[in-house]
Amino acid sequence: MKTIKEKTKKLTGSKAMIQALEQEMNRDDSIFVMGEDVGKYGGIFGSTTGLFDKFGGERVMDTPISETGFIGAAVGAAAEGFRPIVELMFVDFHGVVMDQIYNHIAKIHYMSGGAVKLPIVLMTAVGGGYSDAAQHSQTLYASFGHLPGLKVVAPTFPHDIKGMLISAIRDDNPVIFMFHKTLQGLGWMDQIDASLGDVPVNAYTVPLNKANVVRKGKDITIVGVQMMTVEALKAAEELAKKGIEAEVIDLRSIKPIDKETILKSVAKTHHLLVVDEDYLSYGITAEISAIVASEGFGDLNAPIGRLAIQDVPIPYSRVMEKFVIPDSKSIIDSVLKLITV
Amino acid sequence: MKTIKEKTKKLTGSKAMIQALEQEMNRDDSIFVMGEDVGKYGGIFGSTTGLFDKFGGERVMDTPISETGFIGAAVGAAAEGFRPIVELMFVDFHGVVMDQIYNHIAKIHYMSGGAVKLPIVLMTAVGGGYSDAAQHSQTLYASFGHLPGLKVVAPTFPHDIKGMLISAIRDDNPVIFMFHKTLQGLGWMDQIDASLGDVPVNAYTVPLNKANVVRKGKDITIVGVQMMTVEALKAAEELAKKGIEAEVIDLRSIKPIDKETILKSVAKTHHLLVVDEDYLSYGITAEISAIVASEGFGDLNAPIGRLAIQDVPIPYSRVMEKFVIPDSKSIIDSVLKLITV
Amino acid sequence: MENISKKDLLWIYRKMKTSRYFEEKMEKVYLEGKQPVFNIGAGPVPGEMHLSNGQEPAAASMIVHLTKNDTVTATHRPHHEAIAKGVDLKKMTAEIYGKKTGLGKGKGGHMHLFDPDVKFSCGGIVGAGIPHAVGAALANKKRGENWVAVAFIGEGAANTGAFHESLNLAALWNLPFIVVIEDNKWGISVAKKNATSVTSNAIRAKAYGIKGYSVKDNDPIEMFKVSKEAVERARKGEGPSIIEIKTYRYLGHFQGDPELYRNKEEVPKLKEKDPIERLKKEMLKENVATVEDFKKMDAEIYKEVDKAYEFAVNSEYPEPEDALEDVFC
Amino acid sequence: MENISKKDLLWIYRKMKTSRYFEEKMEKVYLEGKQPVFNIGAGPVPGEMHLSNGQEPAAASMIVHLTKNDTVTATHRPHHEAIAKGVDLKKMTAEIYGKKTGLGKGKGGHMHLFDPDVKFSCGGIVGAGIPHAVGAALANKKRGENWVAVAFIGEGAANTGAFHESLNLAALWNLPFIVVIEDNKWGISVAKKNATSVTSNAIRAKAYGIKGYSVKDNDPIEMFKVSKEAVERARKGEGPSIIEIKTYRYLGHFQGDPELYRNKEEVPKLKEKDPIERLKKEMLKENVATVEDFKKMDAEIYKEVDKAYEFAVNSEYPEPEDALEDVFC
Ligand SMILES: Cc1ncc(C[n+]2csc(CCOP(=O)(O)OP(=O)(O)O)c2C)c(N)n1
Ligand SMILES: Cc1ncc(C[n+]2csc(CCOP(=O)(O)OP(=O)(O)O)c2C)c(N)n1
Ligand SMILES: [Mg+2]
Ligand SMILES: [Mg+2]
Repeated sequence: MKTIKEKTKKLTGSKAMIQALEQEMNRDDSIFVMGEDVGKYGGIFGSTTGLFDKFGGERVMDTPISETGFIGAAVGAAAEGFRPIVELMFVDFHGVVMDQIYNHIAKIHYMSGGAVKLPIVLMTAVGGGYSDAAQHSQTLYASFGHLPGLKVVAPTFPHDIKGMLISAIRDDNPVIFMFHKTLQGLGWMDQIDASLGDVPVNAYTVPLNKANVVRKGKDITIVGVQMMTVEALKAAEELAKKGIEAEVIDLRSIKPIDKETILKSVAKTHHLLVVDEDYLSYGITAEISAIVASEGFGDLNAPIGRLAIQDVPIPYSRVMEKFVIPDSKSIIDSVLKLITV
Repeated sequence: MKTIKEKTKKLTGSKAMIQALEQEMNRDDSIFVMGEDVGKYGGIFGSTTGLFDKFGGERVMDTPISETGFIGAAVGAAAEGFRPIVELMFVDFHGVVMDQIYNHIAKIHYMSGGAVKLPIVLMTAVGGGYSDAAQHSQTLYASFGHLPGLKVVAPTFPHDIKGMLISAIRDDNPVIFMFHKTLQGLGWMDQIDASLGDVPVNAYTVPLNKANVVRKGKDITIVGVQMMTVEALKAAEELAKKGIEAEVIDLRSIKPIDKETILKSVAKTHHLLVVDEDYLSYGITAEISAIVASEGFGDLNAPIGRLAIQDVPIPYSRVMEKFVIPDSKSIIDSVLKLITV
Repeated sequence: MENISKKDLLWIYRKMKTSRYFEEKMEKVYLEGKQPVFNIGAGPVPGEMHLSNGQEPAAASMIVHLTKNDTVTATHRPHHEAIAKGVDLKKMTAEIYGKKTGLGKGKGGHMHLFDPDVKFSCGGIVGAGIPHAVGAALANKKRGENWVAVAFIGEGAANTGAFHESLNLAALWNLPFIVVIEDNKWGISVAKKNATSVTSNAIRAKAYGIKGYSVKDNDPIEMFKVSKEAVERARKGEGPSIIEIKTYRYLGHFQGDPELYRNKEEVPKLKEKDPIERLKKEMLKENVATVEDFKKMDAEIYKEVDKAYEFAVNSEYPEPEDALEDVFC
Repeated sequence: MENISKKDLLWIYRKMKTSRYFEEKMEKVYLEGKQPVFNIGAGPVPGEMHLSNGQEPAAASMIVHLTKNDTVTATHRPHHEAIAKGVDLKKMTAEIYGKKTGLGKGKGGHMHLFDPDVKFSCGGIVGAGIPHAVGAALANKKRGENWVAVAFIGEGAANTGAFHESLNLAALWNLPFIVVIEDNKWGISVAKKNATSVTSNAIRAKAYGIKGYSVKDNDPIEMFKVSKEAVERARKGEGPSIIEIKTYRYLGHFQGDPELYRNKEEVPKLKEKDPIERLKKEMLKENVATVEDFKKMDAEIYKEVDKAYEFAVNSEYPEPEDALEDVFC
């Protein structure tokens, strides 16, 4: 990341994405975008708005509802030297195309002994909180993080959204780029401050394998990603009023996980809470707890706290959905339990 | 489980499965089996041998290579009152049908507020070790364990294979029943002792949510499942010679995890190693480490050890495959590192 | 219209009208709490809302041939089928309101309506309901019952792998299965001609050696006839069918859809040929019902629907902790 | 045979014979270390082994029309196509032996052969290679090249969702894409008639508005002609095709298959009509080549294949730790 002062502009997450795509597509003719409603519509969650008009239907291609077909086609096109960017509209739909993603896109480089490169970016919208129920509200971070051969990122803030998307596009490996609906700053969803931020006007990259300490603190480390980072920051403000200084880490990269940043923080705070908008079992809370319990064990002064969706599908009705997705309140409760231990 | 002495017979894993299926199909007409090559062929990994001749093509149905079609059809048949057992030949193929499994089979009971019951068993072969390479050697325990609404079991020994399959069939919830190829005791694969065992002749059940302490010990708890349990037992014998008594837990149930058994053991041994034939990140080693680091933290005297496939696809060539899959030797090494810590 | 009984015509009209009124009301209710600024997650009915106004003939003119024992699977746009299939309207509305009294105790929502009493289900994943109906048809065949299973899908879903696998299975096993393709020309913003390599999905029946039918111009009468034949054939063990009906989507893909992808004139033109009005006119002309009859019927319909909404509005929300129940039985 | 050049005939013969000899040798080598008790994981060539003996015409008579710039994707049964496409035979054999010098440094194995130099790939998931070829065809079209992409699949794969989605895409976008369906009557133990609702997959072309061809009786000459037309049409931008060839599977699905599901007489009957012998006889009759010419050719072929095996046998195994490399570039 540059240290010189750059010209920036306030952008929403969505606009940051679009800017990344536009700048990269201008730079490199071999990039094209495929997906359902990425054309005139501009992406259901605003990932490609305006690009169809700028680049035309050859480079911003609407597809049929054939995820295995078009995401599988990205393999062939990438092997031929293109850099396809494919959109899976909701991550919840991955089950119709997971074979192409994890058995082919993820493994061909390896199975070919490095002979075949597949510079594919799969963009997909994640997250709940607006009553879209069990088949349209998941994050599934770990479903992708578990499988070898994929870099999986989930940036939170517009600055990282742009920078990590550009990194993903330039990477010669397949990258799963997860963007959170609520963080897109779309006019028709909840408006939250975090979805707007300063974004350098020019192209830049943010590494795909680095977590980010977004708030310094000495009493407890809270690791979150996307909306859980946002909630953790909110919680930290409240906790500060109670005299507890939480260090908040925005994970950003689901795979690989930036162990160093987490371990370093825990070495300082001696307490850890991991918060996840994905399911509890075998999720981010599991992996990070395990990393710390095996590699930072001596630094821990208390049990590790885990806060995630309690292994239930996301319910439709607002009261229940709010209950299952962690928020600043449940984070505070968890921290207080850990700290008073 | 019964305590009275029952008539038993030595059976292989495969024969134990077949016996479970046969006894249950005799008991309940609403059970039928669908899958590729489950008919005359008898299942590529011997899960249904002989059943076609006994029950005919109406109850043991060969299907086209249409996993979404026939596994999706299980939903409709189950909703109508049947108890379909479907076979996904290799777990590695789950990507072509994951949507039906995790968005429908797993969630419909919940989304319907309990109104619809789907008593479906999905049997699937897991595991490597015979050079079947990246698309035919996975276990993917955590890929299923992560998602709500599925009971996921992976028994090791013939006794549990039969008893848990019967439990799975009788359960009104969807159950993923993973059987390990090497533990089937097939004539054309590696012959190992663990694939043969005493099996009660009559039908019986083994609970779907209980781990099993298969070796008592006081110095360290080793948790494994299927082939990793087998390797852990081997390692434990060697370790005993060095004066280290390992307690070995056969996990059996991937979801839900039997926390109590694990926590109780760690409370005694104060040391934990988790071994997994699945990928490291977001896998069984992660989840069990997290459970213990959050709920049994005070009992731990040393960092938790994790041994699993190091986030690489399974390579074909024998030397490399042997290197990536944990075995008794790497278990011993890991234990020695933890114990001398 | 000669070959349709008065009873059937009245039934079809009633179901279409009920659906229409139900949805027109939903359109309004959905906006509550979302004005002046539209926020998809706000109001008494949050989340996505896919309405079927204009597409009623597909549902009513097929389902008139079905009984309680026949299975229907539907899509993210399920209300017209749910209503025609006789799903409990109160519980359905309560579900859409996220209430405890809903079909799914508020866990499912508008895309996930399950009423096993009338063998109705739907879901949010395009194409996924097709194999479910195949499985129901398989169950019917296994039991030796002459019940049928009908999967309703959009024309966009005919390009999913699930479609192909399901149709092949149904044909291979000669199941009492029908797929009704509601060709409303659009899969969200993607026009059929930009998604489907053939002009009519009826032709795809050839790929499975089964029968394919095409119904023009959203015609409830033609749909009735074609469906009758397909259902009778299925009941007699003569195998599956594909029925495509060219239908109309009056509203956006979901409520809030800016619809920038389609011509502003498209919908007004379609509305001129509204299938409910057309049927009504025909029925009046043929003396199947009088203006008075319609007035009476409509009043009944409004009352029934209004009551369902009342029930929903007056029902309790679930407790937050209820979220943890019903994962397993 | 009139319309085929001598050169093409010789090429086809050579490729078919090379594949046959390569696989006959593989059949033997595969059993090393697996006797007296067969153990799939033992010996110098462990794991599954799917041989294509009998199916050579599908590969050679199509690929004769292709150049290095054209793409081929194949299946779990890939050797005949790999050899026809000109995959480096030494590296391919070394890969099957799991050696460091293999195409994939021993990481892929027999089902996962990748040779980007000649645009060849294959894989172990049924149906999954079809969209890969569609993607290559899309790339060709984007570049304005007249290169084509051919996906080879078995008749069993024509019932996968991937088939349908891919064919619709290829047709919709009018891509230079061809799918060759090797109909060997079996998908492991499941007979085509128990898996496929139509007798010929060529008819499925109608579902996409494209051309469908069917080649009878494993005929290399007929396959040549049909493929020529399909490739030329693809190059000219006249769109995709489905080519089905009725072919023969001499061996089990994989080596070690007990084959209890098929009649003992099936294979001997097929072998009477061996396509390589048939072609040879024809070529002799038509004076395309003499007995001497064949002898010489065969000797060359044996030598080439023997050398590839030698190379493989003499190559080093990878280091165990090499397993950790090549996950990312
Ligand atoms: C597998 C899958 N892909 C994409 C979507 C997103 N999606 C929801 S509805 C829809 C369009 C469906 O079009 P069509 O089948 O014609 O039905 P219509 O909406 O016109 O009724 C899409 C793409 C989905 N729900 N599931
Ligand atoms: C998606 C998927 N399902 C099942 C399998 C297991 N399998 C491997 S080959 C095969 C049969 C393939 O039949 P066909 O396509 O006719 O090819 P053939 O083996 O006859 O060449 C099956 C079922 C697989 N590899 N992938
Ligand atoms: Mg549509
Ligand atoms: Mg075949």
